[in-house]
Amino acid sequence: QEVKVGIILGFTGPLESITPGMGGSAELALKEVNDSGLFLDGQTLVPVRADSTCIDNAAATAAAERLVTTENVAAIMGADCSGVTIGIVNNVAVPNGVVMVSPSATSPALTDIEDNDYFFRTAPSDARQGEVLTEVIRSYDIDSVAVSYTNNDYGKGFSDSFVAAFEAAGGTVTIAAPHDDGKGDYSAEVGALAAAGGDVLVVLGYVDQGGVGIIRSAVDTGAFDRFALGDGMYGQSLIDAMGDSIEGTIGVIPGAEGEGSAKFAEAAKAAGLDPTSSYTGESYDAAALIALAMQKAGSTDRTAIRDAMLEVANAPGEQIIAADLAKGLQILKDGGDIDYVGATNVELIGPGEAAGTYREYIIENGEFKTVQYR
Amino acid sequence: MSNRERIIYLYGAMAILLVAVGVFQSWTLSLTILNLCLISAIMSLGVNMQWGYAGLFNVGIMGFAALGGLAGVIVSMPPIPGAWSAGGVGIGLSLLALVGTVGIAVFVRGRTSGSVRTLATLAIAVIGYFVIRRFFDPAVSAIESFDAARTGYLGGLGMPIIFSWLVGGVFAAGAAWLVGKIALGLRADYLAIATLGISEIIIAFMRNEEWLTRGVKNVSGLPRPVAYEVQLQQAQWFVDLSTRLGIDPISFSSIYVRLSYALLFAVVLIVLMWLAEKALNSPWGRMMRAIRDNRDAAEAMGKDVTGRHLQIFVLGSAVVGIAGAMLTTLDGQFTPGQYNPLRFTFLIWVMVIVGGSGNNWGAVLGGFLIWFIWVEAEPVGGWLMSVITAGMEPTNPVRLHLADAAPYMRPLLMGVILLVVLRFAPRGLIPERSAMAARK
Amino acid sequence: MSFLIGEAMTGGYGGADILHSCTIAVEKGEIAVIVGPNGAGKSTAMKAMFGMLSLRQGRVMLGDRDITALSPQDRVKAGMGFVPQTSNVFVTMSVQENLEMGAYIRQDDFSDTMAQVFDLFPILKEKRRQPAGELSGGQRQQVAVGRALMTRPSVLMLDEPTAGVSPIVMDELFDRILEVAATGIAILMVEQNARQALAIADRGYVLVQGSNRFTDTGEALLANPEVRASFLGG
Amino acid sequence: MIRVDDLHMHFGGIRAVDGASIEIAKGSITGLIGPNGAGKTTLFNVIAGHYKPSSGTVWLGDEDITGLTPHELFHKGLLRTFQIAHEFSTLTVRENLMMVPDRQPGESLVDVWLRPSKVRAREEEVRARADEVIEFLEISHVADEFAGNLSGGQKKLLELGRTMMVDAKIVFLDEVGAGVNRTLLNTLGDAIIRLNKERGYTFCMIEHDMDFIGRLCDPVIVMAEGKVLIEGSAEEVKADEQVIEAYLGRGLKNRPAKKSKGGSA
Amino acid sequence: MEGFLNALVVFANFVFIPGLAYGAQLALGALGVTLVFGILRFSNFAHGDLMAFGTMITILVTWWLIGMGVTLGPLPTALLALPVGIIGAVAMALLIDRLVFRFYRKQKSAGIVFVMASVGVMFVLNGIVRLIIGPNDQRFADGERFLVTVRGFREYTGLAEGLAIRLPVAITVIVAVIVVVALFWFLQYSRTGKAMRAYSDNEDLALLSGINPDKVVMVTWIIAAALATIAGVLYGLDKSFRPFTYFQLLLPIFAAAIVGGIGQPLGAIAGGFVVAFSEVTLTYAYKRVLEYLGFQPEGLVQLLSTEYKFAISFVILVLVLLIRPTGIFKGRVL
Ligand SMILES: Nc1ncnc2c1ncn2[C@@H]1O[C@H](COP(=O)(O)OP(=O)(O)OP(=O)(O)O)[C@@H](O)[C@H]1O
Ligand SMILES: Nc1ncnc2c1ncn2[C@@H]1O[C@H](COP(=O)(O)OP(=O)(O)OP(=O)(O)O)[C@@H](O)[C@H]1O
Ligand SMILES: [Mg+2]
Ligand SMILES: [Mg+2]
Repeated sequence: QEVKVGIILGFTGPLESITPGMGGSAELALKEVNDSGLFLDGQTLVPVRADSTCIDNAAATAAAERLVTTENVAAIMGADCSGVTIGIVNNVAVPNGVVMVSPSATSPALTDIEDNDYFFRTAPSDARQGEVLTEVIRSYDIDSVAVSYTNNDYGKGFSDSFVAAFEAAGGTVTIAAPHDDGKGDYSAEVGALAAAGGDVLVVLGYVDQGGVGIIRSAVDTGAFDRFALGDGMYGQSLIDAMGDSIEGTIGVIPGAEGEGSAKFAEAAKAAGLDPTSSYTGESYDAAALIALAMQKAGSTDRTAIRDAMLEVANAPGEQIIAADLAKGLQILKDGGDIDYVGATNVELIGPGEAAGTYREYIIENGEFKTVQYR
Repeated sequence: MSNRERIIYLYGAMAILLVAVGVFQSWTLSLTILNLCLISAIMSLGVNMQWGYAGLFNVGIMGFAALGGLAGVIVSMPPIPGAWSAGGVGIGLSLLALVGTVGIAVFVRGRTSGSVRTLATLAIAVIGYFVIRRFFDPAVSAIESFDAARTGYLGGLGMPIIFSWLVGGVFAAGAAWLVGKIALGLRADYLAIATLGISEIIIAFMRNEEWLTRGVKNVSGLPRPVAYEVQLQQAQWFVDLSTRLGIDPISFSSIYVRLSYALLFAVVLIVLMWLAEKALNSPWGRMMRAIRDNRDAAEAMGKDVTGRHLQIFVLGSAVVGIAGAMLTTLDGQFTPGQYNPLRFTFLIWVMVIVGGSGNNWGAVLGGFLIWFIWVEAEPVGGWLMSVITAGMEPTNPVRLHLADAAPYMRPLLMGVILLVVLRFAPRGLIPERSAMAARK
Repeated sequence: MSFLIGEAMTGGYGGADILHSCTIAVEKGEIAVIVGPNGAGKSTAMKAMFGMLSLRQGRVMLGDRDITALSPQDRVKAGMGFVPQTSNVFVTMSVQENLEMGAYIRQDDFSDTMAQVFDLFPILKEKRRQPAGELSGGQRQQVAVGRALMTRPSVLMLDEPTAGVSPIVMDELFDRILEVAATGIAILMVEQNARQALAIADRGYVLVQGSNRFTDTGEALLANPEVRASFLGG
Repeated sequence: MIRVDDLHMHFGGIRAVDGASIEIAKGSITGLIGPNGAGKTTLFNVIAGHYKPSSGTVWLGDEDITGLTPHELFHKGLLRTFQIAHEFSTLTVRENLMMVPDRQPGESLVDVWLRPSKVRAREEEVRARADEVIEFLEISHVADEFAGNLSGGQKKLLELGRTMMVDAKIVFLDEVGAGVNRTLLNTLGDAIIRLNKERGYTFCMIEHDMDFIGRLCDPVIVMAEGKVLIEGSAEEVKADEQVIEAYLGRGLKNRPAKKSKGGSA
Repeated sequence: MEGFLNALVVFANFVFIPGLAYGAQLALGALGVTLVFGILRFSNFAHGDLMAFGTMITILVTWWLIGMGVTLGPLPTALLALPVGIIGAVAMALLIDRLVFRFYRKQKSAGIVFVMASVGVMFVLNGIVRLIIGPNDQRFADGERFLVTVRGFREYTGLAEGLAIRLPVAITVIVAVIVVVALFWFLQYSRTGKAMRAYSDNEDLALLSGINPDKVVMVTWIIAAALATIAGVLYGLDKSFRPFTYFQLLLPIFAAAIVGGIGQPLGAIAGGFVVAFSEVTLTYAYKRVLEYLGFQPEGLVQLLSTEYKFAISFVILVLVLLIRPTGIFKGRVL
């Protein structure tokens, strides 16, 4: 029979333009599981979407409540923005004992939240990424940068960790100023950044939100011609938008050595999704993890899912990459053990935390070139 | 249909809606919605005081609600000793400096006059500004850098969060008094822009003054005025109770928690409602409506229009502030990012007008109904979409497109319902009494 | 069969009826005056004849055409002009623009008419550029009448045109109204300066609580002691 | 009682009041007449605190009341009516009157919430008084109608009625007569005289109906172009050439053509 | 001298031109709002989404045109598609009026009821636009992007600092000016324009003057919708099209309309620039400019951090209104 999985993301509101991709990827994973026919002796997973609005706690809680108590989902993939995620964890997931796997909530506050181990996330927390990005930028021996981050907990936390790391590494940050997503005009921000100066502009935002607005404005006014980007800024749409004016831009995204991400990219493209849009990989992994955990637990009991989570996500066991879920399901079916790597090289270090490796890229003649993995 | 009948029927209908949700979806959901309905009702009651009674055009509701929310943090969170020792002194000094500046300014203004006065005031202000910054900036950076990832702010007073409801009201009232002093007694659009501005400023402040509010990093884990589900689930008496009632402890625990919230909120609403009704139907209310109808005449008939405007503006905002604090309490966290005009200003306005401005019962009903729609529009919209696409075969591109677009049925539906209600009750569901009703 | 006639008009503003089978008529070139206590329904009767509230019974005839169903702006096109009792000027528009609006339906060149209005009310010429909202009460009244004259109507309906105008202006106004009437225009007006009005009226109506109490020539009504006592202030 | 010294009120270029000085004796009924646009209403508005004068001072007794707000003046017993009726349209006629009296306990929320009995008691008195006024103005049948729905004249009556709700020292009436039925106007005249004689109100009234002025007012002040033209008894004023020229006129030029068409009685 | 020129260029490039661009964009939006308010007497919250709607149609047509291989050379193809977009928006506006607002006009409802109805319309358009084109970023700008590029400017002048002028900005500014003058003239002097003002002043009296209210309303919506589309398209050409952003534009647009004097075409322009420039100038860090002028500031010399830009623009508005309570140009009461 059917097993429902909740997918709660901000389908309306400030992040509405990236959530369809995320939802799609998650459903892609579920579909893959269903098609394999191996899932819990022939049961099928049914995604149920709900709108977190990204900012309206009250509405998000109500939506989640609906998923859990009305739709009776076995687990939830989501939510996206940390604020609503925390709200849902506290008021819905934990009280009702439902596993929640967020693909994009990166706030440190989620690390030590009272979650009875029901909360997980596939997006690594920002602390690590700050260091990696520092390494990358320093490796081009650039020692003075200006930082523009999206004005929410993701951007803020990221910028904090980056600035700390970068200065520790002996570089100077001329200015670290926030930008609000979805605003009409960013000339004021860019004006300030330009005045502060710096060899490159580090943009820690979202590729189809304010981040790209900042870059466009910076390029137009000739304020900066070189950029370094955080994970949120990775995406084909960036190149489409800016063309060759951002040649030589460097950046990092969570991503694994090996073909995991590539495989996911193929699968996503095949399903008509843009694999490079923000958090698609993480979303796929989040959903996949849920399915695998069920398989491991051999049931759709909410608590059982929780307990199986870490085992399927981490070593020991056979490594399972994206678009290869059938294999994982099979192994689990035969009582084997797996270590899910997925699209973004997931590693859950204790509930609520994810460690990950990062892919360093540079934009050369209009496409992302992988430099190395860190 | 007389207003009394309307009240009975419409409130009855509203109750039925909520029960229906309980029956067809789930009781926890129904109660979750109810709690927000209660809070929204209080907000729209506050706005109704300003618009319905006195015709004050306040589009800064968001700001006052946010101030209430801030009170939640300041009252209930435990203080952060580290942060205090890092920058407490500095903040204290800068506050002193502020008070001092104002004090001196007032003193000087008292002694001087004319251009000298303005110049002196200006000079003092400028000097004061730098003195304050002198203490303020280092203190702030010290506080914000103290364990930035986890705290990085001063924390609160560690008192029960219930108190924050009162404090929230006071905060909002204070802000309202300030705005009123500047903006009231002038044109309607002037007040509109001023309130809009002040609310934007308040939000900007909360998003960026991390030393106080933790800014966009949000403050989560506010203490609750009621029990935690998880504890209940472990408490023996509770498990027994639920077994006796024959409900499984888990869902019963959430029902129990939400019920206790509902109780608290309902009490507040009832008290406010009683006060509001008494006020509106008294000579005071009569005077307010007179002022609303014709300022000049009211002024000529000896009513201190500006003073009264200030009074009602402060009162209404205080009520909104209380609601704001209650909302933060319910969320269990304070997220400055969530305050946006659509949700916290215009939606409230819709509640007031759809419910029936000038009529407390109407405003409250509006709060209930509109919030209900706001939440239920999503599942219904999705359902509609599935109905629409049901006919097409699964591979049909149109169907696929529409399936992805399902979330956008929500605003669509919200709008349509709103328009329909307004269409059939142009003066609001429970309008202000008509001439006929006035006849005794 | 009069030129403009409201026959047995019955109706109100949605609530209770204000008019009770009340009949008002005026001939081409004639001046008809309606008098009566406050709240008698005079203005209501005027509005009714101008199609600004719907009648439950009765009909309105212009010439020998039934115009009961016509909308106000169509009645304007049919040659009726109306000066309401209250809010009868465009306060945000200049005096001149107010007059131009009066001539809105006229396609021909109306500068001569405007000139006539200006020499009827010299003060308006002075204040042509000033927003009507800034005018004094009496000046507004003059603008209102001027606006109606601009339409060059075949029937001119005036609701208390002389309320608040100084005696001299009132006289000139009545003079002018006589001239206008002499050119064959039918004139129907409500007046509280009843004696002066009836003095120039060919026909007078006394309305009380929405129904005709007296109908007679101007002089006759002025002569009638009962009318004098209870409606014209002795 | 009221003294106005060399008052100027300018709106941009327009000199609405241009150096007017008048004196209103205690206990008098002073008439104020003049051509349209002479500055009468503006003068009222300045005295009643609606405009700040460009220059000049207004004295109440020997107190300088220039630039006080209307409600402060109200407390000093100075009332006024509006030429263009300012009713409270969503209040009933009765409520329009009942809201007037000053310092009603019911206007303080504390009393409303804590001392309802006190409030109720005062309400009764006020209501009683309101009903008297309504009776007197012959508008009982619309007492519970929204003031917005009144007829033009009824609104003017309401304007006057509001001033009768309190014991005023001095009342400024701006063309209460305009649009009021003459018979009723005479009754109003009687009332004004009675208030003046019995309660000792001082009145200052703008009117264009000379008979009415003649009956009530002494002295009569004539304004023109923002200045005081002359002042004197009604007869003197009526006889004055300037006044006739500027204001009264000489009656109709063309006599109505006598036609012997007559309606039926 | 050189230093001074550089300072000037920096200022122009980072403050003046951006301010000008944003200001003109806001102004065009504010024009529509102010017109609807001036004539129909309510603040139309659906304006932002009407902009989005008109722009959406223009975009679809643009894509089709490009698909057919039709372009305008250096100019963006969207300008070709614009008329279609306008027609679409006008049709939509008239439809909405017919279905929604007309009813309240007949009812003589209070202004606030219209406002709330417009909020309802806003939600609906919101949904429709996303249903059709989705919530994502859409770019439809082709042709030249720059009139003057930074590099080009440097090479030409040999100054250290560069200056960029974008083609869409130039178009926007020009269009804004033309439209305002035209609209002002139309309302002030044309017969229909006067009729519209008369209608907004006193509806009943307008009837008595033989003015046809339906025509007035129709004309108003036609102009408003056209303006909305033009504003939306020009904005989208310069930045990019995303429904949510268009909704977000609503607040600054309203601010501009009010501060300029609601109901005043010229005011809309003035208001737009006040808002834009207060945002940019107050949050700009003047370090570079001062350095070129020979000072050595140690800080960034930034009056306010950019977080406060939106808020501060409102403070400015309040200040302006304190000095001129009726707005820069004498507007009417909301
Ligand atoms: N707010 C204003 N702005 C500009 N001019 C004004 C204003 N109010 C009045 N005026 C001008 O001042 C002059 C005097 O106006 P006022 O209303 O005092 O006349 P009045 O004596 O009352 O005339 P009436 O007998 O017709 O009421 C008029 O010419 C009028 O146009
Ligand atoms: N808009 C309205 N709605 C309801 N009732 C109204 C409305 N306008 C007038 N009335 C009522 O209709 C009656 C007649 O009003 P109308 O204006 O015709 O009187 P009138 O004869 O013109 O008196 P006046 O001489 O004072 O102008 C009055 O009792 C009034 O209360
Ligand atoms: Mg009348
Ligand atoms: Mg006057």
